Amino acid sequence: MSDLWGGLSQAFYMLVSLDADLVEITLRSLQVTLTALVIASLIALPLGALLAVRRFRIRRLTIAVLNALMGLPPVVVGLIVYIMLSRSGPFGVFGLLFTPTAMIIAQVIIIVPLIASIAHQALRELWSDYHDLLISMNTTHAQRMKTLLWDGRRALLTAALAGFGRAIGEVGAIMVVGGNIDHHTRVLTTAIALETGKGDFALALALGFVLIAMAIAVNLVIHWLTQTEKEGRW
Amino acid sequence: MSDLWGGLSQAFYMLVSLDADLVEITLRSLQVTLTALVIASLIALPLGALLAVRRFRIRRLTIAVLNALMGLPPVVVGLIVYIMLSRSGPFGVFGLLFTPTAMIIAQVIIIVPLIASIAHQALRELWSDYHDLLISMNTTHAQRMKTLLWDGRRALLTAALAGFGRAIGEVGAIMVVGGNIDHHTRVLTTAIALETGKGDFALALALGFVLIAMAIAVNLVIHWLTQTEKEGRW
Amino acid sequence: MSAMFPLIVEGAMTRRGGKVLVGPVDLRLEAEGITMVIGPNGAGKTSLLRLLHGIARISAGRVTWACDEGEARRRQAFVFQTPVMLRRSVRDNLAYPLRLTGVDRVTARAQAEVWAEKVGLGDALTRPATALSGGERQKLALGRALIRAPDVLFLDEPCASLDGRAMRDVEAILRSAAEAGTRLVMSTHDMGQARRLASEVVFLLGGKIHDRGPADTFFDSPNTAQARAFLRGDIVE
Amino acid sequence: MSAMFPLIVEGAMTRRGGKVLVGPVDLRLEAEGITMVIGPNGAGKTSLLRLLHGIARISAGRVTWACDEGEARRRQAFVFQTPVMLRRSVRDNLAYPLRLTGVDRVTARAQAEVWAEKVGLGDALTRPATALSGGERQKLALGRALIRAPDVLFLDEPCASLDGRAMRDVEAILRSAAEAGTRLVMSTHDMGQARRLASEVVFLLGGKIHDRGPADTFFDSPNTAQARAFLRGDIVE
Amino acid sequence: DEIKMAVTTSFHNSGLSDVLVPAIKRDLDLEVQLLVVGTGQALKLGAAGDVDAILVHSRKAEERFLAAGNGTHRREIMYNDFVFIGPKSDTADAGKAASAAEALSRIANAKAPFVSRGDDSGTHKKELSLWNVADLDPAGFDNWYKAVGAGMGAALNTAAGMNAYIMSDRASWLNFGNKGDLALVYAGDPVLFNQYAYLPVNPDKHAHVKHDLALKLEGWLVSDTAKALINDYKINGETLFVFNAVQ
Ligand SMILES: Nc1ncnc2c1ncn2[C@@H]1O[C@H](COP(=O)(O)OP(=O)(O)OP(=O)(O)O)[C@@H](O)[C@H]1O
Ligand SMILES: Nc1ncnc2c1ncn2[C@@H]1O[C@H](COP(=O)(O)OP(=O)(O)OP(=O)(O)O)[C@@H](O)[C@H]1O
Ligand SMILES: [Mg+2]
Ligand SMILES: [Mg+2]
Ligand SMILES: O=S(=O)([O-])[O-]
Repeated sequence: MSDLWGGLSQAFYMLVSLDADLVEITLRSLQVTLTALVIASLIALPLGALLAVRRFRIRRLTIAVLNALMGLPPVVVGLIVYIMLSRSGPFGVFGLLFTPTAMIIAQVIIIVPLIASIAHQALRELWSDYHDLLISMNTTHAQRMKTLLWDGRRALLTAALAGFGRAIGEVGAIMVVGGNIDHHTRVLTTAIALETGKGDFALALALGFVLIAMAIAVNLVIHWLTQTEKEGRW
Repeated sequence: MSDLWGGLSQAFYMLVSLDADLVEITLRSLQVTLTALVIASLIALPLGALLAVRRFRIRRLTIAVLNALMGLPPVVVGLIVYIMLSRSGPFGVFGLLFTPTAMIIAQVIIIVPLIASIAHQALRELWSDYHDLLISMNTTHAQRMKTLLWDGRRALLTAALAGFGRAIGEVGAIMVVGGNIDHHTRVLTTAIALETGKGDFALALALGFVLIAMAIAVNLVIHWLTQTEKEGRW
Repeated sequence: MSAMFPLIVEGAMTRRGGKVLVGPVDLRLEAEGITMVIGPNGAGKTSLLRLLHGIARISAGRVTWACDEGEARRRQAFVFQTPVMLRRSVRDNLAYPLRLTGVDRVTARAQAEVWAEKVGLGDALTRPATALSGGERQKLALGRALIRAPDVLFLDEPCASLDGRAMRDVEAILRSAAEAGTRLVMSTHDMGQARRLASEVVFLLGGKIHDRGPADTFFDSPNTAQARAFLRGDIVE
Repeated sequence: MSAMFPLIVEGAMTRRGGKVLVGPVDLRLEAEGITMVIGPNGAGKTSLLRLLHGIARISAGRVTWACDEGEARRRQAFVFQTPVMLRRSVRDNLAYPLRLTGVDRVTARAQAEVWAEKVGLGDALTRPATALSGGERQKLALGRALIRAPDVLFLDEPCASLDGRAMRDVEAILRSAAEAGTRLVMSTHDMGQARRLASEVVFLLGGKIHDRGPADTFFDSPNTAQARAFLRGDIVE
Repeated sequence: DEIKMAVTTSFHNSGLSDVLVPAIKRDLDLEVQLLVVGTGQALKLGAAGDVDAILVHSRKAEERFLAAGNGTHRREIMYNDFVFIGPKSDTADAGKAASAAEALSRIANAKAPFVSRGDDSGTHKKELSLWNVADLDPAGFDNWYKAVGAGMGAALNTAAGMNAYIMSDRASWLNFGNKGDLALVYAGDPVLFNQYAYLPVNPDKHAHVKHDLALKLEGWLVSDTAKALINDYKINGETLFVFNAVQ
């Protein structure tokens, strides 16, 4: 138990003293995850909308696979990305392994299915509202998707936030592809794993609390900015 | 790249030959995760419904926190559960550390926020449909929640499946609290991490593919059983 | 059962996003009769009914029943302008209010079948309610509101999508309910229906009660120029 | 622009979950006039309109326009029995169909304001459409359907929730649209309205066309006992 | 019966545990449950009483562990040695060095990529002490020195991915599957000696620990059976561990 209190006070102390290492890895965490989030959203949100509006044949299969891929084991993603980016792999020439870029790639792969799944579920309801009208107006698929994405933007925020949470807390994949190299690819979660291995649980927890506090702060700011929970729904 | 093909063929081979070790850890994975899923659903689904129907004061904060907790770093959860269950921790006397029970506890903590968040989002739409009617009928809070949970059961399935995916692919927490003890607490993901550490990528990937295949199979079976994507929505 | 009436409304008002939907309203409703709320689109009929029923947040003033509030709430029912269909079968929709009060499933279903017959949905029992046609939905909503035999029933344009026959049947049901002591407060755009059913009229304009009186007087010699214009289907200023 | 008519319907049918909603229907619609689809609740009016408009899946038979299908689809509009409100402002709802065809935002908004005025929503422009009253929604849906000046307009009980004045205005709009060459196909339960507007009547019963003819003939001397009973508001067997 | 023992990643990755554990089961009817963790974490688990014994290779840390009263005693079991792994081409010519410290100097001079465990493990501490001998301070190194903060396997994976030098224990290296273009470039300096020790957790501090079983296991670990198994454990014909317990 003392580790728990030790962790809390250490977290507090590091935060108020703006510990340089902490600031560095926190900013790197944010940079990697936000970049991954933007890229993943650009892929996943339209994909969710597409699945909502299109009745193609393998739609149900796609959805089930997407749901299953929400559970992609990060280590496996890490391994596959590692193999692809390693010098003997197909994309080895770009020298991306053990760079933040590699971590972004892995995170994108991990959160795309999650964001797309949640987005699809949110947009499915909206689509069942809009279905008749939009079909009647002879809209193109692109127009339907655009309309859903725009009018459903509040719900999509939840999807994106879920993706953010997943990515910022992820360690298995980015450990493999980033390598947790000090001052280079070390982020909050890999630092936590490292301190855990060292047996310095208090420091690991302190970093964990910082991570959680940051995730809560991001969520609160976004909820507050967009007033998601206000009555008028858009 | 050869590791990738090696992994695929090894996965195939282990599957058809029903490799005893593979069967054992796969079943343990399923047992731990399904138990965690049931417990987490029993907590999270009513919680999601409660957040949908109740306008208590800190509701918005609760939702933001829940969203943030979706990103609870597994290692941190693992550490906290470890500290609680450790012999020197408050629940040490139960001797739960390094048992499947400990792994279940950790997974429950990790997936409750995820399931509750997705459930809340799904039920919010339903509640905005039902709001006037249920208020008019002078229903109790419990009745409202029950109605939402029942009539929204299809959408809740997606929430539960997301939780399943998250739990089955999780490694950071169960590694810390389960200890990855052979024949005892070793599951698919911890085995993957182990093989990765040994540099046996082909075997690690093979296990990963088995895991993914299982997740997809579970999803397909459930989609098919419940016909989630059929037209009549319930 | 204690007396619910008179219902006394004092300066009550509903505001939403800065806009006053209806009010301030002062009104006193006695135990008997059918009150018909009429007025142009957007006048606030729906808002007034919701205010009286207690499902709109009251921004100012008071709505007071003679009995205590919990009891008053239990003894009312409401038929919405756009009926809400539970994602269940027609039978389960009808049985739902009974199940809420603890009636066992078998009894509730039997009752549901009786009411399905009464509102003309006898052959739709097992169909999903969300697949009903517009008129069928209104019938379902009506049956679901009446099944608990409420003492006060609010109806918001309950016959807007009904065919001639169904309208006649529903009017008969409503009339006999009123005769059996159910207090009805309803809105309609069908002046023929208003004349046939109303014992008293509340004429709304711009969210305020513009005129009010016994039905005969109101329809035969309206007090205000606006009411006259409204009844003629003219511009109401 | 090529000719859309005649519209030829041969043995067309809509089935949903095993139940025949409407059909088989054989019908030929010519270029001129206002066709009024009437019939009891659940007769299949909505289903027939959707079938003709092409948004119901056709389970059997054919619906053929004289022009090619893509063009036909572009030149139609539909006002639903329960209007669908986009989660946007009234103005953006009205502008939406124009924006779809590539009209720039400024022009589309200006047009939207013109139509808001015409349907009587001039002072609701910036309000969220989902907060409109029942009647206001119908007005919005009507404006949104007319703003692209469709050649064929389907209306499913468009005046069910309108007040007397609004109904008169809408009927005037519809009549002038018909005079300007827009082909109207609509359903209603208001036989007064049917008489005022219809040039031709299609009487549906149990999903089938039971009777059909010029409006005058149909209303003055219906061919079948069922049509007579329906017009009287009696039980239709 | 069962007993929980925390071991370091390098011990487990060597593959020796797969030989010893079944033998113990057979001989003692004792199931040894291995917790494979970092050195620090292993000591931590012992201190908290969550395991019954630990097997690590970090002498100073072990002595601190004993000094704090967390263990009853320290029993040396066996040793292996650390080796330097690097690109097959050995760009820094570390293989030509006369000592381990010189090998490191050569790498530093060439600024060839070097992966350090960076996790305070026994291996990491040994590496740091060698830099010290070479009169170099890793804190001042620039980009070529990568402190990865990971277990032996993960660090080897990273080195393989970067084609970098790395210090590993011989056993982990030989048993490692993802060798890439790496090869053993330097070994043999006596200073690379790597002693593994067994430490039963102190039952005075944690009454529930299975101290008698831990002693029983210790007895087996220093037995002739264990001696034979350890000395005979080979990969590709190479001996990995040398039994050196005082019997
Ligand atoms: N949630 C809301 N937010 C803002 N304005 C609203 C909201 N609900 C209704 N209104 C507006 O309040 C006014 C009164 O609405 P109400 O629904 O009471 O009218 P009504 O008399 O029932 O009309 P109708 O005959 O069309 O049903 C309308 O102008 C409507 O647009
Ligand atoms: N999706 C559906 N699945 C099954 N049955 C349906 C579905 N939609 C409509 N129906 C049924 O088909 C019949 C015809 O419906 P339709 O909506 O066309 O009737 P309508 O003539 O428009 O009635 P109303 O006057 O009440 O609007 C009704 O009995 C209705 O319950
Ligand atoms: Mg209304
Ligand atoms: Mg209809
Ligand atoms: O034994 S290690 O912890 O150095 O891998």
